[in-house]
Amino acid sequence: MADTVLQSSQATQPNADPQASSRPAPRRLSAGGLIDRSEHLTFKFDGKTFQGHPGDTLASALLANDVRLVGRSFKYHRPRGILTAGFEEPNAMVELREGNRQEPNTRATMVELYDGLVSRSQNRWPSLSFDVLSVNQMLSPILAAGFYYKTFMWPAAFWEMVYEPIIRRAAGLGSGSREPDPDTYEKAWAHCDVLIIGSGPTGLMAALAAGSSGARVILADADFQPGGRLNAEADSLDGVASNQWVGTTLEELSALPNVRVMPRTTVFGVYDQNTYGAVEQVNDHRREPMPHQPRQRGWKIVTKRAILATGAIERPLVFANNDAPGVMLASAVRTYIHRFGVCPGKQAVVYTTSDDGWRTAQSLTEAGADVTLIDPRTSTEHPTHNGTFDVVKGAVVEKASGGRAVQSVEIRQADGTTSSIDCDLVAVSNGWNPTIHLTCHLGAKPTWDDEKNAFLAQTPPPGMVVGGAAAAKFTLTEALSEGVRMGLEAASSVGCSKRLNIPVPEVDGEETASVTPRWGIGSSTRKLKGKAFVDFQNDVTLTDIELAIQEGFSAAEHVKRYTTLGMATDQGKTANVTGLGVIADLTDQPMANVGTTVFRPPFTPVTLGAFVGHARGRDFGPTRRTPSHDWAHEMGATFTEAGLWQRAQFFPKPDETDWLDTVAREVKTVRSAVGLCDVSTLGKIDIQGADVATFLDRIYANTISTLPLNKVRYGVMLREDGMVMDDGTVCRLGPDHVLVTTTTANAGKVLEHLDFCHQVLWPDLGVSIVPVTEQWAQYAVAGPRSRDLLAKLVDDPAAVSNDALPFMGFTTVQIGGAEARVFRVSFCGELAYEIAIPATYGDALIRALMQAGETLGVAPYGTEALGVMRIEKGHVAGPELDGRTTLRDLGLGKMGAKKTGFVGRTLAQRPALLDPARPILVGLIPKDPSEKVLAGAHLIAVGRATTAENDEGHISSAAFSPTRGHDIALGFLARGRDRIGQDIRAVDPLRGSDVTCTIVDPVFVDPNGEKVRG
Amino acid sequence: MRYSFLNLVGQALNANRGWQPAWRKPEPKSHYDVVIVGGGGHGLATAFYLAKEHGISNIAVLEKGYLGSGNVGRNTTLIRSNYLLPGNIPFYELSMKLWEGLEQDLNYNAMVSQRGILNLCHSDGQRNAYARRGNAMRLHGVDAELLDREEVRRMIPFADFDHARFPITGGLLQKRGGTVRHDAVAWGFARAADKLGVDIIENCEVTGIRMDQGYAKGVETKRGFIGANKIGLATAGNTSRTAAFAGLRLPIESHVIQAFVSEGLKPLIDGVVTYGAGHFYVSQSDKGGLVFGGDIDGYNSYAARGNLPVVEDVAEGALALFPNLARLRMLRSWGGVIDMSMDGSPIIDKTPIEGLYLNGAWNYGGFKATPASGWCFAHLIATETPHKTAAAYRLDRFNRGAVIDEKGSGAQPNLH
Amino acid sequence: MADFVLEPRFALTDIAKAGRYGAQSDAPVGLTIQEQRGVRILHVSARSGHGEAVCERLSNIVGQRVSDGPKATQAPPTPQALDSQNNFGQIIIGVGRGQWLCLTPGTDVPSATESNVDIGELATLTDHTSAKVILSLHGPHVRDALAKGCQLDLHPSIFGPGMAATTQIDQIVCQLWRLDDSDTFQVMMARSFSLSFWSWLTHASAEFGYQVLAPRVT
Amino acid sequence: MRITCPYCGDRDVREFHYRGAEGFNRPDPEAAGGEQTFLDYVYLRENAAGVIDEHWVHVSGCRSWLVVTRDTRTHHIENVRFANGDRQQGS
Ligand SMILES: Cc1cc2nc3c(=O)[nH]c(=O)nc-3n(C[C@H](O)[C@H](O)[C@H](O)COP(=O)(O)OP(=O)(O)OC[C@H]3O[C@@H](n4cnc5c(N)ncnc54)[C@H](O)[C@@H]3O)c2cc1C
Ligand SMILES: NC(=O)c1ccc[n+]([C@@H]2O[C@H](COP(=O)([O-])OP(=O)(O)OC[C@H]3O[C@@H](n4cnc5c(N)ncnc54)[C@H](O)[C@@H]3O)[C@@H](O)[C@H]2O)c1
Ligand SMILES: Cc1cc2nc3c(=O)[nH]c(=O)nc-3n(C[C@H](O)[C@H](O)[C@H](O)COP(=O)(O)O)c2cc1C
Ligand SMILES: [Zn+2]
Repeated sequence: MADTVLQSSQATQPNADPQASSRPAPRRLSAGGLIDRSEHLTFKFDGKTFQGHPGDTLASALLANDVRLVGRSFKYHRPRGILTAGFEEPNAMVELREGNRQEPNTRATMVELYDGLVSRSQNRWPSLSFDVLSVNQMLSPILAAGFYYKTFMWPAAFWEMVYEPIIRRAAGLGSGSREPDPDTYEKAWAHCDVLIIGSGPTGLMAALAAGSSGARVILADADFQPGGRLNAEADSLDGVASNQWVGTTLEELSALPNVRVMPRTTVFGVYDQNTYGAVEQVNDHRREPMPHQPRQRGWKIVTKRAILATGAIERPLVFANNDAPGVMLASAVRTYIHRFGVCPGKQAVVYTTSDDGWRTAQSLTEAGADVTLIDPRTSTEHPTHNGTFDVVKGAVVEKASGGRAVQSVEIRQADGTTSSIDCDLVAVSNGWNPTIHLTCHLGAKPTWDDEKNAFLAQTPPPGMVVGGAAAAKFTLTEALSEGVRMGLEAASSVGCSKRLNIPVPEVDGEETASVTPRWGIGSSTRKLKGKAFVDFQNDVTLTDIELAIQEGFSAAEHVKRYTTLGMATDQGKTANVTGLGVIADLTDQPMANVGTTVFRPPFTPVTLGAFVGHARGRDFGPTRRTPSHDWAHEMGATFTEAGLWQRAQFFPKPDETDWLDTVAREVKTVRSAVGLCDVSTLGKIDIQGADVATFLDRIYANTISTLPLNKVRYGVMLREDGMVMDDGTVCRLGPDHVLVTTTTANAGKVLEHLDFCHQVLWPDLGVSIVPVTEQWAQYAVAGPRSRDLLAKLVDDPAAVSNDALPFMGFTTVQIGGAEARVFRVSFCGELAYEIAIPATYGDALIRALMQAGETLGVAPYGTEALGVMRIEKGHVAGPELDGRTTLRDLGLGKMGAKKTGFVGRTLAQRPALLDPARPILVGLIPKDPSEKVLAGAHLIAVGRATTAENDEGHISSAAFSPTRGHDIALGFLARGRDRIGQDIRAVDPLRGSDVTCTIVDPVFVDPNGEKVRG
Repeated sequence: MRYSFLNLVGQALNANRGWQPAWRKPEPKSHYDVVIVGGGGHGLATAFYLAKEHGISNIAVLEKGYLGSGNVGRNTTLIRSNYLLPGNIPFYELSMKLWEGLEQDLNYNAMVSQRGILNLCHSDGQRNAYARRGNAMRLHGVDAELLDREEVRRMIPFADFDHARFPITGGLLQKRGGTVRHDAVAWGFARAADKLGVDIIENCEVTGIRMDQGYAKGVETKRGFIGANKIGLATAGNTSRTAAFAGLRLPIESHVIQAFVSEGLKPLIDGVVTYGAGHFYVSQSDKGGLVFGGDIDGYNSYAARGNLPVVEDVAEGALALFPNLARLRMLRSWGGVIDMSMDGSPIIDKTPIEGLYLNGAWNYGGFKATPASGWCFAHLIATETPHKTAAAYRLDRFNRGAVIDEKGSGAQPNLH
Repeated sequence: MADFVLEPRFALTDIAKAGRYGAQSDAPVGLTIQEQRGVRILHVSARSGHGEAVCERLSNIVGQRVSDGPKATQAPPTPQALDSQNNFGQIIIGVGRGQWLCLTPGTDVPSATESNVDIGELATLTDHTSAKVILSLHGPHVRDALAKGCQLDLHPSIFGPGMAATTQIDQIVCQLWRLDDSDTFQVMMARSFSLSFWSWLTHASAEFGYQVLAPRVT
Repeated sequence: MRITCPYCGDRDVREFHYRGAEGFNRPDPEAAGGEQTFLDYVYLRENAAGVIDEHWVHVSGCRSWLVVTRDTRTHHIENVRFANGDRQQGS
């Protein structure tokens, strides 16, 4: 790597000059890495234009251009740079894209660079380099952990008015868009034998081993470039540079049809029974998604085995001003050098408690930087090195200095002497934390391993094994051989043991991975020479943790909650364990006792779009259409939803401007001529079998077994607790054959109830329950001329005469070559029929009815008119059947009164349900017919105060009755049946209405039911 | 030391050296007048009001984990008193009133923030139901407003008014509703109770109830036996398990409910908004995260974590209401174990066992109840009679048929 | 009025228009979608204790062993069906314990009551002819498209020929089955949902490029 | 969570509806003294933290009611069987 020296020594500040394109990026190395130097990508950061290459991330491209200040911190608005090269990034978050695609809090380290990318820094005003709220730093002794719990209490009203708005405005990082997201999302399912999470050496070898054994493998990696650390190091495998070895291995994998490699796919969560949630960033590396493709795809992966090969996250070190731009994880420094061909500093200090830092020092010198390595360890053997950098052992870095970028560090030697070293980069390494977040999603707690100095997954979820760096097997050789072993084991555990010889590649050179982690600063934080950050993103300092402990918040979970340690968008990936170490130090406990806080999904933040996929806007969920939907549409219907169904609400004529006029006309048509209503949406259940009658007698409150052949009966079913569940009709089609109808909304619920009763409660009853809603188009033909209309259509008009088909009768007829069922039932209270015909003919039938009815004055009517007429007739519906009403409440107390043995009978007899003061269904009419009665109003006696004590009931349904010429209402009123004829007030303080009504019987038209029988 | 701005400044000048632990960490005594099992919001509030209102201070609150590890520390922090049924409204309104003075009472800023709660409706039927509810509230002297579509639009202009599957037709607004900082409720009550002499004992799981001739005499714990004249159970989510120590079976199932927080954003949503055509409600925390939730997972669970169907369902509700949130990222999801009762309403009552008192069945809505629950439970324990606002929350209501079923879904807890 | 005839109207009339859609490229279409019309559908529910007998009777009808399970059993195809990709003979699909759907092609005028299956004493019968929409899907990306809404593992080693399932596809309950080892899936859903299903399916298929064929009337 | 329906096979929980540890051994409410037993049956639950039997229905599949034996602490499912034993669903 000797040829990779800095291209340009003068760090020119890039500007908005579009010609900048030709200027080489100042920190880009001339060779090396997985970037394509032949192609240039132009992008913007804070309005300035820069260039990068395919293969870059936004972070690497910014670093290449020597942009080091990229954001401001959450609380103190401190300048921040790029700390990492991966998903653990706490600092370098930008607002990506613009307008309706604006995406706040996007980690620059995870953004794959594309041409035309636009990004902005966050949480600063007026600009990144000059930020007014950085004065918060000066107030920091006041803004210490939990300060807000101790103040802002007086005066109470000031919280919402003054204090909170200020706090709210200051909080948050980026801003989201307020416009709808123009991109689409998708969800998909995948299945495999072995899911491998992470495609570093461990994952690649596992995939090769399991795949060659014949198992169905999915290898997912969050990165766009598979390979993990292999891309970031200068290792060689079998004599080949590691990043080239990755390429060859991927080719081998692509030759296996049973292996699916999914780059840009983050496994974010583990759920029960081996379900893994993952999100694939299908098009995030483009300015806009490709046509017909989603932006992201949310995957649910169901697997038999999972191999967690997620690697490890390096730990930073804590010292004063350790957050200055230019302080970077030692491993990230290597990533930038080897993967991206960017040397992030010329004069570097490597501060390390682990051997890993030594590798960084080596890489930096090879990349042309001057390096001083500081390692506090004195007792351990240090790795060998080629002597190209200075080494200071037994020393610590106490403080970094520099405003918008680090300029020097102050170090303290073991003997107490201090000195300062100028630098533009501080590479830090404090050992590694295995990436075991996913192992905890089902509730397991990791345990501390004193030897590895790491938390390890003790009880991963069923079916999961952990390997490589994620299992603290930190050397490459271990990673490779673990991968092979786990891949083979997983495959054979699912019955794939086509065991091929999978050789473990030879690693050149010896790796060591020893670490003596250093959590705090080894003394009271009050000696600090500046802020020392543990959680960069949430600005949690050592002092904050110390104060929390002082105030009794010393449990790990309390420290988290009191200081917000680990609660930022990075979820403390670089902070948590350090924080736990600090607690252990300050409370003098072993790390094992401190434990961890809880890791929860998602592993990294996931867009809501990826959870929703296609189900957005009007596709929120499926809808249902009746067979004559198109006809209704042609007739100008307005549709409304009922239990997913699109139902015609009314059919306005061109000259009708107020929908109430339309409804009034439709009602009048039915009451004076004939109307047609699509009732196909009613639930229809076909029940057959020897025990049908017994079964339905147990289901319905009223008796069904006595229902004669070809007759229809109204029926009500209760829940076990005595409340009414649903109502509908029962028609006896044969001795052992009935057809049951349900309300539209409850069709599913009733079917489930019937199945439960049959399969769970009374499995010995011989019935077969088959939903047939879909088979039948059904139309109400209602009005005094309905019989005339039917007679015009049916092959045999005599079949629908009053004698042949009396009220509540049933028959089958032939219409236009199809067989139809005719039920003489009436919801609206007129002479009426419902005709059911196989759905395929529904459209033709309604058109034929319309045509045949033209001379009779026929018109279609919708759910609104239906609703008005059912109130006029006093039929109960949804607002009355709200799950809190009994038969008695609905005025149906006589139903089932003498019957026993049906569901709900016993509990309906509980004393409170029989209390005579319990509201009961009544009708209500405004005394002044010009007044409006509102559903939702409460009922209060005339002369009583409008208070809760005097509340005697409420109005459930109300409408203007075109037939009566005034408003009518149904309501529930205490002792209502005894108060018929008296007055009551319908009080609606919400809408300022108070209408005196007369209490009446809840049937407003044709109380004796003469019309229906006519 | 009192919490105040002055002391905050004073301490800042003194490197914050003077702050004391918010509550002591005492060793359990062998006997207390009252032992409260469960160091959640309700248990701590009960102890506080017993000490403050009833002069009983020889009290221990026993918590199996860290203080606030239960639902008080993991809920979506909504407070409201916009209930429908007369059994509920006065109680939740008492709670609202107590919230309104709580911070001064506790000398702790719990960030009681009455930024309003808006329940959206999407059909005429729903609007009528909201009208009924809003009118019931008004009759009880509780604030409520019925908004039309345009009034809603002014509050949340970026909601989907024009392309939605279920267009917004209006909403029920309770301006006094809002949010409270969850952890601060636990810590504030703990600190205030501690000041009045209450022993708060963490990491002290109760494993049994010692009975003697029908009397509850004390509790077995992981830290030994602790005697008590009276024992109050306030173990939300685990009520069936602790009651089983005394042989009781309850009308409760334990379920998991999930909650979610997004990445921090600059202010987007001011109050609380509840979608009416799906399961989704949201508020924005003072830190900028959108805190949201939806339905319960729907099966019995003590696992305190949920599964993907509800995550997706909630996200679908979110985008149906706010199409701009598709790019919003969910930061964290978690679960809590809650008591779901047979009518969806709580229980505050004596048990058939002398000396054993029960507070539970808070479903997904007991956070808002915290102060009133403590107030009424303390009243019951101290006076042996139910507080008048909690008189409907008796155990025998199921046998009597006097259920309080706001949703009307009957004896199936997962439907409430 | 006996002299007029009601004309059938299918749920996807005017929706499923023949043509090529979605991603356009020179590559072969990812997926071909064709509606199957004119299939008589009968629900057979074994009477108590007669499950085995019904299996036997059904086996006789199709000349293949019919079991009480989620399987699609097909009578050997008729000669005229043989030349078609989506041959569609008499098919029996298990949809629940003791429950089958019998699909008989070539019946474009469904009838509510009569049946050509003589098992009335062993089972109850219900006509579903009008209740369902059947789509036949085939092509190299059929599994990829289905995976966007169907949670089943459709890998050939798992969901092979003769397999059937009742499952939810994009929240819509469907029957899904395979008859032979061509990459053809038949999917059947309730008529009222078919438009929503269509919208989902075409959305899911768009990235692969799909073609719609004119409905096939058996 | 996934449940293996004995008819349909392994399916995601989305296809099922939950009823709970309820519906087992429905007592006769109209038997002498049966009312209290019945109230207990409707309203009281063991609600154990551990392995329980509970009713689910495969609503988006074969419509079978199932008895699922599941650990409420871990969601681990030990066993799934038809609620009506080896009877068929039909008449
Ligand atoms: C995700 C979620 C969202 C919610 N959202 C809202 C909302 O927006 N608004 C609202 O009003 N309500 C909400 N709730 C409900 C509310 O949080 C609870 O009803 C309420 O917190 C319960 O009272 P608590 O605070 O006393 O419970 P908890 O805090 O759960 O207290 C009970 C305590 O008992 C302890 N305990 C249990 N067993 C034992 C034992 N054997 N020994 C010792 N201690 C024991 C537990 O560890 C726990 O700390 C939500 C709940 C959840 C889970
Ligand atoms: N010497 C040391 O101290 C030391 C320490 C740590 C690691 N290492 C080196 O790191 C390598 C370890 O190999 P490895 O394969 O175990 O890990 P790795 O770090 O090489 O690969 C892990 C991969 O997992 C991916 N990943 C993580 N979480 C993911 C998720 N939730 N979803 C999808 N992808 C995810 C990452 O993007 C990464 O590509 C070896 O080369 C080893 O030498 C060395
Ligand atoms: C109102 C509220 C807001 C929260 N905001 C955050 C947050 O911003 N960041 C975070 O990591 N967790 C947040 N959490 C979740 C907690 O981290 C934690 O998951 C939750 O309290 C449950 O505890 P557990 O996950 O330890 O079981 C929040 C929780 C609540 C109740
Ligand atoms: Zn099934």
